Amino acid sequence: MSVIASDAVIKKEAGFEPLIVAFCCNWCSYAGADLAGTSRLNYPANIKIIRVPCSCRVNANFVLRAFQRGADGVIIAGCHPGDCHYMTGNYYTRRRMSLLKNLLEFIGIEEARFKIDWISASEGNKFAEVMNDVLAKVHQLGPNRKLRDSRWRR
Amino acid sequence: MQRVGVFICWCGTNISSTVNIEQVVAALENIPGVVYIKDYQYMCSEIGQNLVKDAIKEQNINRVVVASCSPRMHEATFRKAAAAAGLNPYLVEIANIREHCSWVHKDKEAATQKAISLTRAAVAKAILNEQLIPGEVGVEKRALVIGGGIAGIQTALDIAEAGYQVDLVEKTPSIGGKMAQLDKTFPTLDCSACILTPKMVDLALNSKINLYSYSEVTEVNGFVGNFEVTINQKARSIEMEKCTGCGICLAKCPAKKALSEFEEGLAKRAAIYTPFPQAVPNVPVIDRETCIKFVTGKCGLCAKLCPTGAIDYEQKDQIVNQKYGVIIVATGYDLINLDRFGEYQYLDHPDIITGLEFERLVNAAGPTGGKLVRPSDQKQPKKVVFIQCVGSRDKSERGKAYCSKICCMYTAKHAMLLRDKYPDCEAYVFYIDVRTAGKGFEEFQRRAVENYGVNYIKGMVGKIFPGDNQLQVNGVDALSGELLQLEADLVVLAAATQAKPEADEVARMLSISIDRDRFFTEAHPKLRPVETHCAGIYLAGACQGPKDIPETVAQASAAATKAIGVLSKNKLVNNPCVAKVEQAVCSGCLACIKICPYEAITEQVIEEKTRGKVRLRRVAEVNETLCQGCGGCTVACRPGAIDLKGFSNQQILAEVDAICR
Amino acid sequence: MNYSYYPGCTLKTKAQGLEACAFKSAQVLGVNLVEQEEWQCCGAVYPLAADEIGTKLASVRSLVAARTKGEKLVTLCAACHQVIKRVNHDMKTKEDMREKVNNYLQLKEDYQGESEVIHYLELLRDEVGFESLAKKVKVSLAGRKVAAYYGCLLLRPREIMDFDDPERPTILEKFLESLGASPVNYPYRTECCGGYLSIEREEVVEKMVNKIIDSALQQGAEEIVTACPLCKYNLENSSLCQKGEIVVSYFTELLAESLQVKEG
Amino acid sequence: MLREKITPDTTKKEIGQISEISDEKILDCLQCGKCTAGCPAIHGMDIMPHQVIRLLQLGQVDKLLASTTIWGCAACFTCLSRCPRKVDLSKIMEALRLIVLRTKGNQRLEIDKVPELLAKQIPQQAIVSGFRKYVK
Repeated sequence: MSVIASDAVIKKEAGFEPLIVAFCCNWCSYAGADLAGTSRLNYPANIKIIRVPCSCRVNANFVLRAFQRGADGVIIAGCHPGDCHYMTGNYYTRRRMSLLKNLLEFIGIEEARFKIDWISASEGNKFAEVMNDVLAKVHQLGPNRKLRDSRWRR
Repeated sequence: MQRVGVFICWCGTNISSTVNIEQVVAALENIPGVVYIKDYQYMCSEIGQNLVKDAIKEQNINRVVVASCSPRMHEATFRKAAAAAGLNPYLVEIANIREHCSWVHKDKEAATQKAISLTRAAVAKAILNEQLIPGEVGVEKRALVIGGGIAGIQTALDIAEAGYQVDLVEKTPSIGGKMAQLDKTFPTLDCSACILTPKMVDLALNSKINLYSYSEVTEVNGFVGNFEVTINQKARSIEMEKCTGCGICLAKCPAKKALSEFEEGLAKRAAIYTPFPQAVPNVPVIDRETCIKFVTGKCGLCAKLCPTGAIDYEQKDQIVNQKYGVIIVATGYDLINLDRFGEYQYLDHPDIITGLEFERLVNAAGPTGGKLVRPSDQKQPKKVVFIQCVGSRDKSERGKAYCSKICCMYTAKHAMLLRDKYPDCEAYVFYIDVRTAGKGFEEFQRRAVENYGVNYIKGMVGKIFPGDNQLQVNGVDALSGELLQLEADLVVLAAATQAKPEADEVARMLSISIDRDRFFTEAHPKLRPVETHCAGIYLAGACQGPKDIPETVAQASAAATKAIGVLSKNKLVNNPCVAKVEQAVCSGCLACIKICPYEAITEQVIEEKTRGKVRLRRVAEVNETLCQGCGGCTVACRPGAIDLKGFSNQQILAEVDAICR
Repeated sequence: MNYSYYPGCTLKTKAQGLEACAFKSAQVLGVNLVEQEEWQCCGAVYPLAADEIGTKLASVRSLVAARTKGEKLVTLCAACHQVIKRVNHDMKTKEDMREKVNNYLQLKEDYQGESEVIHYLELLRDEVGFESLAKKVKVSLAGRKVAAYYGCLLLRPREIMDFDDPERPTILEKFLESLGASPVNYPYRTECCGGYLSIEREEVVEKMVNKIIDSALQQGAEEIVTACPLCKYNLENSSLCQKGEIVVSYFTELLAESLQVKEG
Repeated sequence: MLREKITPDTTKKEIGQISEISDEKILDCLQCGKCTAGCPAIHGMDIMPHQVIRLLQLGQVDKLLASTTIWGCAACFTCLSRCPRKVDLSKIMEALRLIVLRTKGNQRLEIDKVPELLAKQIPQQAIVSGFRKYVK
């Protein structure tokens, strides 16, 4: 139900269509997104997924680049702590990205724009929920202007 | 110059009903590098694959992008097709426009735009794809089976039959598992022990199979073909080689107070015991918590009586280290704890029992010699009430949301056995739905109703009120709307099945995933039902979800086949998407070494000529056979010297740019 | 130790015995119950409708007063306990209601369910401890076969009340044991007495309570204790009770008796 | 026996009201009957508790509004505490009662009756409950 509801909210405020880049680890979150697909759980099309082998493959540069090139929100999704396919990868993600979160906060990027979450291959529901949730929050915040490269027009 | 061919799949109407294919084609035409675009109804079909192959040959394309379903579904298919046409398979990229697009979006315009964006990202990545050549590793030709129930036994026998060595690790003193406890099996009513024990003996006698009973796997490292496993053989306090299984010790042991695990607590056992007479191995074990010798230091009767001197009170746990090519997990299931179902009085009244306890009570080898009597007064019951779905299909905190699958059938079996043996005893079954999907199952259950006169009542029991001599069962017949009150002598609860409590630990040890009910997750719910996401680790039996015996055995054989597939190879192809070090850029800080969970990165000293002088410099080096390609090191590398093949920094940035355009 | 005490309507009228005994016993046990200054009636039944907020405000006011004093809020009547505990749970978990209530009450600091609500029995179990209670018993109730009657409101819903296992509770039995009495286990001890149905449907209540008393009698009970004034009324109104088959009293009456503070 | 016509919008308004007031999910119910089997106040009801939900699933609110069941529920929460689907039937009963009570002229307890009740030594708690449950 919440899925449909948030879809409606977003349509009401026409004009701003946020762009959200989601980095998903191949083993859990990407599979979770696949499951959301096979279960036909709706979430808005504003979310675009990039597949990485493990969430620890995500470099802070990738996140910054996304913001720079006009993304309004970035999500990093990995296996639940303790469940990493590569044993410890998501622990690195957790530490690295909490540092990046601090940096982003310092330079004035709203907290809700950058989300790190753990979504397992069986959590298609959670995948759709997290995507909807981030999108709803980013939508409230409006476009990301802070880090955007002005030469880069979307 | 990169020449990209883009292949867009309609997936019947799965994609094309939401994504406007024409629009996608039109949008892609303008992308530099794209020289060929083709759309087709089923790209994964032979015709579709031929479209890819032909284009590689005729259009001279050297990068392939397929916009279709998830790469987890058909990446391998299209890589194979490309390879068949002479293109390095790692030059293929997939854009997931089904699971991540057409299936989750309703708005056609938005979905079409997203499909374009995803395909564009795939093109951007594909342009930067490089030819990759996988390395090879050897295969340890030995399988490890964890769990010695019917699933583990069947898997081990099948693998041994194919000629490979198998080690089977069983936690309890004997193999046999839950099936050994059962009386008869549905839907044929053949005796469980009669069909299981021969298999147990086969296993014991098979020279290819090595059994570690009363043992547990404590550590697993490595990867497919080369798992390194540590097994802890718990101290049995008996020397296995010396014991002849004569049983004198069991008979004479003075400590006979412990409840028998095998008899579900319905009988007592000695401190030195074999779980049941047909146990394999037929060697007892001393329960050190109840043994008088271990508790007080005085006794030692068994050691005095043992004709071969097999008793060893000083025995210690032994650690075994062994290498395996594959691992099969067959750890089974448990029944839920009924503590929180107070309305059924299970903990408070002896005549309210679980289905598994009923199996023991009607088993000829059970504590009553197969005579069904009430545990409270040893009298034969005249009215038995069976309650199904005790904790199954229950999404409250005390139950399990899923259907336990076996209860409908075993309850029908119980009621039928009861009516067969004691025609004067009435049987009532409370159910929510009767589920009999399985060969011969529906006929079986109907036989219980039509031929054996079992009274099926659609409805549940509110509460059981124990009376002086009988149990007052308050229920309802939901169909007629009649409130029922039954004076039962015995109540049998079909308690829900659940994953083993140690499932989390096993999953962590093996790096395989578990679902929200803590059952192990298969790689694909339909197409890869016995594989896990971890290559070389397979699942058999109820550890993956509730299953009956036929299903368990089928899955066990399937898992064995998958395992044999690996064991039969001399070399395994590695994933070529591994890390590589640009040594010219590497500063030799070696931060990457600490990150790597596989110890795949080592220090290397290289010779370098600068201004005519030869200097030695420390750099990192990646062992490609050990590297699993997580990419964690690439982020840790300060100078940016390490990159991940197949997921390079440039490639991911190109994807980001393409999406954010 | 100081506790805020919420009495409720019935304890000031029909159920004065329940309160008086609780107070006298508390003194002996070193527990200082301080009655809240401006308590309002909780409404006796928890409003089950999601769209009702006004009827929950009285409870919130008491909860806020307890927060101000930094004390746990102790209840004695099972109905009040259910109402206040559930309203507190709502304030903790239901964002929508929390917002509306706080908007209306205009407190200095928003109330978010910070107070802890405990029943007098929980106070005895968790704060005093049944073991130390047993040590303070002056007149043991040894030999008295007492059936504990729980009723509904303390036990259910399990997740919110968090009082005891709703199907196999033990707190009253342990309480009775600590006074030296022999608790009688009977299966109807958690079945409903009919509650407020006695207003319009006495015949239904009559059947319900008779089953309870009958079950207690069968197990050899000589008296029944309860924590709820309405349970006591319904039980006493039953034909079995009217015939004098059994007596019903409040648990605090037995407590005061064994601590020798009941009279005077 | 009369054949009931089931049309999607017959009693839509009430069903919507019931979900809103109760905040419970009617479709979660599997019709196992556990609520009915354990209901201690069942003998004062003409429609069984599990049938209440079934009728709601079929959209037949009118029968329920006229039933004695909704006034026979003592809100003891026995059904909720055992329900395998976590449906709080007491909230649904409350919603049904409220639909009746919130309509003018449907009050079930008059102030004049209070002295009579007090004379019976009924505790105040019950009278207050009565005003909450039978009057709006």
